[in-house]
Amino acid sequence: MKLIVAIIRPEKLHDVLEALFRAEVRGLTITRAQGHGGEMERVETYRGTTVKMELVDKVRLDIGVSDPFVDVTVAALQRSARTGDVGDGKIFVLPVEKVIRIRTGEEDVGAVTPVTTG
Amino acid sequence: MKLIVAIIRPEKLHDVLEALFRAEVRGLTITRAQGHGGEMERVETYRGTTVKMELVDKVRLDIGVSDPFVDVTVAALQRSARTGDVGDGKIFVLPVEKVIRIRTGEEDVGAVTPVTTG
Amino acid sequence: MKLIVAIIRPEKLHDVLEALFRAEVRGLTITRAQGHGGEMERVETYRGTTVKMELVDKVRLDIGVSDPFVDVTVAALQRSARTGDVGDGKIFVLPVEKVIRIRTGEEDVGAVTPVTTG
Amino acid sequence: MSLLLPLAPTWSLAAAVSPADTAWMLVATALVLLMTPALAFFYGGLVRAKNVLNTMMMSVAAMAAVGIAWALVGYSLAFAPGGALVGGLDHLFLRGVGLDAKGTLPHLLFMAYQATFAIITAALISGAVVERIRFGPYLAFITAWSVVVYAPVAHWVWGGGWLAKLGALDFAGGTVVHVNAAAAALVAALIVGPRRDYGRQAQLPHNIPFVVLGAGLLWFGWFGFNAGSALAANGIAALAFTNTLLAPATTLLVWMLLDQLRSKRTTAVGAATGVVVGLVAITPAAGYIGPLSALLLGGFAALPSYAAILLRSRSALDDSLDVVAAHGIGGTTGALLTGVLAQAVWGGTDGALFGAPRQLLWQAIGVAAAALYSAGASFALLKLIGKLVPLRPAARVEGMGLDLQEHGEEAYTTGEGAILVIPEEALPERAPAGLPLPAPAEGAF
Amino acid sequence: MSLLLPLAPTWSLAAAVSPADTAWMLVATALVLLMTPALAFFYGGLVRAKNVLNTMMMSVAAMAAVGIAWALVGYSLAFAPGGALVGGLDHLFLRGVGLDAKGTLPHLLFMAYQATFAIITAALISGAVVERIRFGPYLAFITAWSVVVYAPVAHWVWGGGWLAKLGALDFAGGTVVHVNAAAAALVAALIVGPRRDYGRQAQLPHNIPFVVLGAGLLWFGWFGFNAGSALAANGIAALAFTNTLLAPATTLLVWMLLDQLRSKRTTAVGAATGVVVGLVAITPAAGYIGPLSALLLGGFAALPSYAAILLRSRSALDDSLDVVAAHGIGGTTGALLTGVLAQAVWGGTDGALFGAPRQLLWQAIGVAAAALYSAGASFALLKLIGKLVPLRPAARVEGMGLDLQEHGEEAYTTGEGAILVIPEEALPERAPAGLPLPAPAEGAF
Amino acid sequence: MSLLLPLAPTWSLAAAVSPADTAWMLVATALVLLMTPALAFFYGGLVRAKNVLNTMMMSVAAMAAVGIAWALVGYSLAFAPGGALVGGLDHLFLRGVGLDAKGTLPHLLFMAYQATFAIITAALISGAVVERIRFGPYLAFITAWSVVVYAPVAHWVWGGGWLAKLGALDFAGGTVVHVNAAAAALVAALIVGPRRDYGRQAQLPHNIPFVVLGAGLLWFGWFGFNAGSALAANGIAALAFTNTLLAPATTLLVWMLLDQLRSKRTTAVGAATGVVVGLVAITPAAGYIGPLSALLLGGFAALPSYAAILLRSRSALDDSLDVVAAHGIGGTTGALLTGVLAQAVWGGTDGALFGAPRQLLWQAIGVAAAALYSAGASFALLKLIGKLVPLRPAARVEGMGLDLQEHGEEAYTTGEGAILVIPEEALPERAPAGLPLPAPAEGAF
Ligand SMILES: Nc1ncnc2c1ncn2[C@@H]1O[C@H](COP(=O)(O)OP(=O)(O)O)[C@@H](O)[C@H]1O
Ligand SMILES: Nc1ncnc2c1ncn2[C@@H]1O[C@H](COP(=O)(O)OP(=O)(O)O)[C@@H](O)[C@H]1O
Ligand SMILES: Nc1ncnc2c1ncn2[C@@H]1O[C@H](COP(=O)(O)OP(=O)(O)O)[C@@H](O)[C@H]1O
Repeated sequence: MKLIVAIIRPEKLHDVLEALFRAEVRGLTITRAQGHGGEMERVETYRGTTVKMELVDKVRLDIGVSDPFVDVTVAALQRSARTGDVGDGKIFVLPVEKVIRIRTGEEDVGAVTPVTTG
Repeated sequence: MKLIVAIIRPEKLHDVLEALFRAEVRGLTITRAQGHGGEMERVETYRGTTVKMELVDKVRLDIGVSDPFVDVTVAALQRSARTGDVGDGKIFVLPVEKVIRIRTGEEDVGAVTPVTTG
Repeated sequence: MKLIVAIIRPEKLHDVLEALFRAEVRGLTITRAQGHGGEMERVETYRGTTVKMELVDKVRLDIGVSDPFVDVTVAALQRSARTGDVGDGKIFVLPVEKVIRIRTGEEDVGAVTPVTTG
Repeated sequence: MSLLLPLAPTWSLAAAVSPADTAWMLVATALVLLMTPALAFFYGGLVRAKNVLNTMMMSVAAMAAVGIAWALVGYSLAFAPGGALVGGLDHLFLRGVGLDAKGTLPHLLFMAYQATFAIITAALISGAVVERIRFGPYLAFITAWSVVVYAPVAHWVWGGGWLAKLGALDFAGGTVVHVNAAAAALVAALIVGPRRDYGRQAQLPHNIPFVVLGAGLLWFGWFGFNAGSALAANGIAALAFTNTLLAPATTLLVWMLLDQLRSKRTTAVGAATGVVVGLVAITPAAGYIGPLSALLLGGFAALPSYAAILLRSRSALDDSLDVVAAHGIGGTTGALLTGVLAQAVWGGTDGALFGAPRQLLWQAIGVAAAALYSAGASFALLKLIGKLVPLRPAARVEGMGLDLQEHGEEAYTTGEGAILVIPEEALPERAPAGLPLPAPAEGAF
Repeated sequence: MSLLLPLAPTWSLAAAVSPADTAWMLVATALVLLMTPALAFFYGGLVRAKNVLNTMMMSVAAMAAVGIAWALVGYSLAFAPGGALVGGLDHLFLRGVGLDAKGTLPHLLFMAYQATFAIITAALISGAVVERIRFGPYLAFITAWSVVVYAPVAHWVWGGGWLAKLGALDFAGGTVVHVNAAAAALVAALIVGPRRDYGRQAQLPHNIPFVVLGAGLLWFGWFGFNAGSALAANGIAALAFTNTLLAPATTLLVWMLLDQLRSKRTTAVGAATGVVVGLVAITPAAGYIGPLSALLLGGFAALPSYAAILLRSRSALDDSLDVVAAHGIGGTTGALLTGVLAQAVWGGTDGALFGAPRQLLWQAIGVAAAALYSAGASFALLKLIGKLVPLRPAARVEGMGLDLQEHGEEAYTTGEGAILVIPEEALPERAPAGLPLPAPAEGAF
Repeated sequence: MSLLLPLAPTWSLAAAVSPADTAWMLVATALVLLMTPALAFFYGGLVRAKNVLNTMMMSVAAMAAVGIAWALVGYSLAFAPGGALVGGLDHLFLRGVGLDAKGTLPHLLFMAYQATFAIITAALISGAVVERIRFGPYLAFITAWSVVVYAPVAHWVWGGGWLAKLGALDFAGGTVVHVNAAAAALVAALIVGPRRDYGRQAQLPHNIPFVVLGAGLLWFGWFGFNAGSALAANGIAALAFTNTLLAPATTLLVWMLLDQLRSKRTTAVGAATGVVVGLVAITPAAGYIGPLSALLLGGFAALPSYAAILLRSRSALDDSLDVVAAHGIGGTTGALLTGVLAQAVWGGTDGALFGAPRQLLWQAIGVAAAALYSAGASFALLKLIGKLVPLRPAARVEGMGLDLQEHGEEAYTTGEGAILVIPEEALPERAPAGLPLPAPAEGAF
């Protein structure tokens, strides 16, 4: 099992979700984040004060996948999150020792295959 | 040392915190998140536009624990976060190489045992 | 490659960013979080209701670094985030299997060295 | 046309209409109407984010349903010539309500002014049952209530009914509006029952600046409420206005002191509450007592309401936004103190302090009668509605928040993860402009 | 001084100024001005957080640019004695506009009242092009439009122009304000083109309480708009006021029912929209029809606008905040129904239902003329401006949101990650107090 | 009762009260009172989220403390017959302030109108010391200041004091309100010292829409402030009203241009600031100059305040929300330009441009006298209070934000992680309803 952590542009979230769903990756958790990297800094002005915004809004995705799914997931992410401009973000693949589905107690692969109800 | 990442329902946070405290797990960090899994999708309407909300509000807990605490923590989480309906969330157990308490520089087990002041 | 996860006080973020930049660590992602540890609890009152706030605002930093950078990063974090009072936070060092820069597909060390444009 | 014709008016502009009084009452009416959106913010800020739209809609919808019911039926029951208990049907469907003078005002304007009172009174009730009552039954209840309860009680006091004859003083509605609404609120809170997580989990206000905004706009609008109740731009209006400035000032000051004594913190929610309590308390007295008495009345009125909030929050009664403590206790305090502090020399009759202790009794009778009738009728109405449809949503809906289930919306969205649903039904008459969208370029022309 | 002197006034305070009418119109003018910030919130809540400041500034800036243009030029073109199509230049630069009476009001007050109409009308247009038009060209457009389009059309109806002569009824601006602005909005939406993600991605309102606040304040201000259009504190004002209370109430009720029927949810955005549609629809009719007719008109007016919103959102027309559906369709419905429901006995002339079917034709002519002229002139103005400067920002800017690029700000910030930029330029004249900061201790004195 | 009786009024309703003037001044008073909650939003949006409640409470509490102090003492010191420097004690505790006419208004209404001025003036000061002064000492300071400084200065200009005799013009309070408050603000900022992170860390506004809301409501309320200062519904009121519409329009336009020139962005915070500066600058001139002069005055007034904000933000002076730049510099510019642009023909006396250069001197003397007295007395008051209690909270408290420590609340909460504290103290008198909660079922009845 792996946990894939991707940092992407918020305006790309829509495309990324679509690409993941098409790649049959249906379980994920997102968090709003802010990033700093090589992007151009934004300058803002509040009355007399000028500030440089070092942080840019990003979205973070946490996706638990079984090992065979790692490559398709990463590929889907890379394809859909890319604009080519600096600031597209990163993908981290972390090792996971155990995944548990809270509802059933199922572990690992069983835990990350969603049961669709809708 | 392990890092336990749990994704739960926000309305269960209260119960989960209580269960964790009772299990003597007192150090943790939470983040507001949104998840997609097998839950029923919500439909919302804004003027003429109808949208399907693919994401549901969740809370993410990050809990650093020493190895002997992993099982009690996971058990406490599973018990307290469960409703039985689809959408209860997941628990990931990640390996950790090192934990440091910023205040003292203590490492690992020492770093995750809180000193109560209140 | 490692992923360094640090939980710090929000009011220290400014200093921490400065310290990291000075240590040549320029890529990172932050998330607003709330923590529970040994800090004194805050009491708030809303009309007749008195509540204890178990959670304190924190900021979480996720920093992907190559192995040689782990120590300087941790050191910079520890120096700059410390106040000496309970509640300064923790640093977790997690193993990473792979890092990918979305824009270029570069992996690992290449992926975490920012290209500055600003 | 047959509906409209018989109502065609036959007056000429009466000489008795005073332009100056009309000028003031046009504004006063607008001010009182503004109190309902203000209440939407006062209440909306106090609930959790998942219920804010539902809470606001409980006030907004009153402007529609109660406003219409008032024009069609309620006004006649309150103000058409009638008996001791209820007005007649002469003004049903606004018959005979035109531009000729009622007092010194165009009759329609008087009707509109009173309509804004009916609306805000009904909306006040919502505070007791927020976060857990279904929207439809709620709206049915307050609309029926405005006709069955509010209109007759208004008739008792202002329409020449038995309380007016008895001599009970209620300048701008301490009894008619506040005690009346609070009694209904109490019954509604009991029948609907507490929120499922009441007393187990902290239910905190999600946006206190909204509460402050609501209180600020309420104070502003309340000048129309109290000074407008003089129905003229005269000295009594000026007196009522000044008292509406001074009394809440002392209530606010005392409230902050009480907060400070109790918890060493002067809370902003407390300050906003104190302002409202002061406004409620001065309402029945505004045109009857002097300004120094208003300062006293305001300061004193903080005590019982403050205590009531402390007690309520330790009790099993989930009067969620303390309608009983603020409006019921506050209105009662004000009504009784009116009977103590009223002075003939300021435009009322003398109260207990000025030689007429009996006035206090008339005041108590007024409060008790309004409270009992409102409570009884509200009980009957809610039981009736509860027989027809469930009053409460499922536990799951209550947990998710009523905004989603009852209104299909979230108050604050980022749009992340929202997928546009392309409507399947074809739209033949507009097919060319229909979907799939031909992504139009800039400068389509 | 040479600029100011020739304009020095030479009147004495005319006996014909009515203090009571002045009192009411002072307030009415303030109320109408408040509608522009109210619109900023109504519109601002409906857009995404990254564009809220831009959207609000589109209204706020109108108070500056259009207000000044009106005082200097527009007022004269609308209200100075002139021909059938446009007023004269006698009041250019406010010449001859002083404190003597125009009707029963100080002339300046009449000018100020009309200025607030010009401002809100121009600001209404912004709803069609939010989230994607550059701020400068937008401001240039609405300012020019207020002079070239709004002023003449106001002259047609209220300044003694051809529509007034024809007998078209427009009490407070159904045609002059709402149809007029909506036609410009339609053209602007077409020329500017849709938002780049329109129809692909959900664009949800970021703060619905703000929408409710805007609608509440709009309703409040609209009493000044409609009842103020009587230009006096008289029965007609009272009638217009009451109708402005009743008509939106039924629109709101019907809108909630339609929402309920369609999606089983009564949305708060829908309620706010319904209120505005009702206010728009009653505007041309307010002082001409009876209150029961107003209830009917309000209820009926919900239908076409509701349908129009459904159609629009399925079409390629990105009239982002539905200016056409709410103001164009709503204003047209109101203008036509005015021709049906007007009654001489209430102060207008009789409409189709009361024996004068021809009135309906005059109404239709009024709507069509205003819409066509406004659309044509807006097209020309936007094309012209588009030739000089680009109307739209780069795709990247549109993606990031216009607040950042056009205004250099974010609406909601925590300040995290914001680094103070120390200005390099020295400030010689204030060097001692200048930087670097000598971190002053508490109690510097 | 012994307290109330001697004050019992003995007048009959004087014939001299004008209903029309009363109608207008009732509204004007309500409008000025609304400015204080408006200020709470203007200031509250500009601070960080952790201090928004504290900042709002600084305005809200002024409505209590200063309002009461004014009624009891301040009004008499300002407006009771007295000497050149301060009024007498005849109206102490509102003695002799009843419903008979003061001018053409009920005396009480005049008192209430002036009370709203005292409140907003005191609240303005808070902008200089937000985010770091303890609430108690702040409230003590502004309350004492309103009696010791505001009341006498108001007497100088409006109560028949020495500036009135000298002939200094101040229509609605450029000197009495704005310069006066700004001088106190400057001294307070210096004595309290800068925020601990001032100049090191960016301190950004947490909610700019709130700032826009505040500015919009301030503009709305300011019509009551300026046009109400005519104390009648007449031509002067109309003139003051129109000028209050036009002058801020040009200030806003020029401000946007300056923003554009400096940073290529027209900021929304800047626009809101520009509106306020324009309103401040026209205040002393509103009823004395013509509308074209108002356009000029407004445009010109942008320049010094804009420059002052730039300088201040590069200096060590933490006048956090630029009270000095907006109200001090803006008020001074307005007061001086009044001396230049005033025209007898519009209702004032002639200014420098119209043949009376000396007027400029009287204006300068007025500004200097108010500023010096206010600064000196504020210094003394703050030093005195600082001797008794600390003015500033501990560094830790300042870091956490004052909302938590001073008010025990957070402005925006989700309630996550909040644990209900069950009060240990038993509540014997209500034991049955007390805790532990017997989780009442739905339909408890
Ligand atoms: N070393 C890192 N650790 C964690 N997050 C990072 C790291 N480097 C970059 N990021 C995240 O990725 C985003 C984009 O990175 P950046 O270097 O600006 O662009 P690119 O990847 O296109 O070169 C940043 O805003 C930040 O959120
Ligand atoms: N593979 C995954 N990776 C990360 N988070 C997941 C994953 N699958 C589910 N989640 C999170 O868990 C939540 C509940 O999952 P879901 O599959 O809907 O329910 P259940 O676990 O009860 O079957 C989701 O909303 C999402 O936040
Ligand atoms: N075991 C843990 N796992 C995750 N986060 C933790 C853990 N312990 C503490 N934290 C985070 O660190 C913060 C500070 O920890 P605390 O124990 O209060 O202080 P200190 O580290 O100074 O002893 C907490 O608020 C929480 O966010």
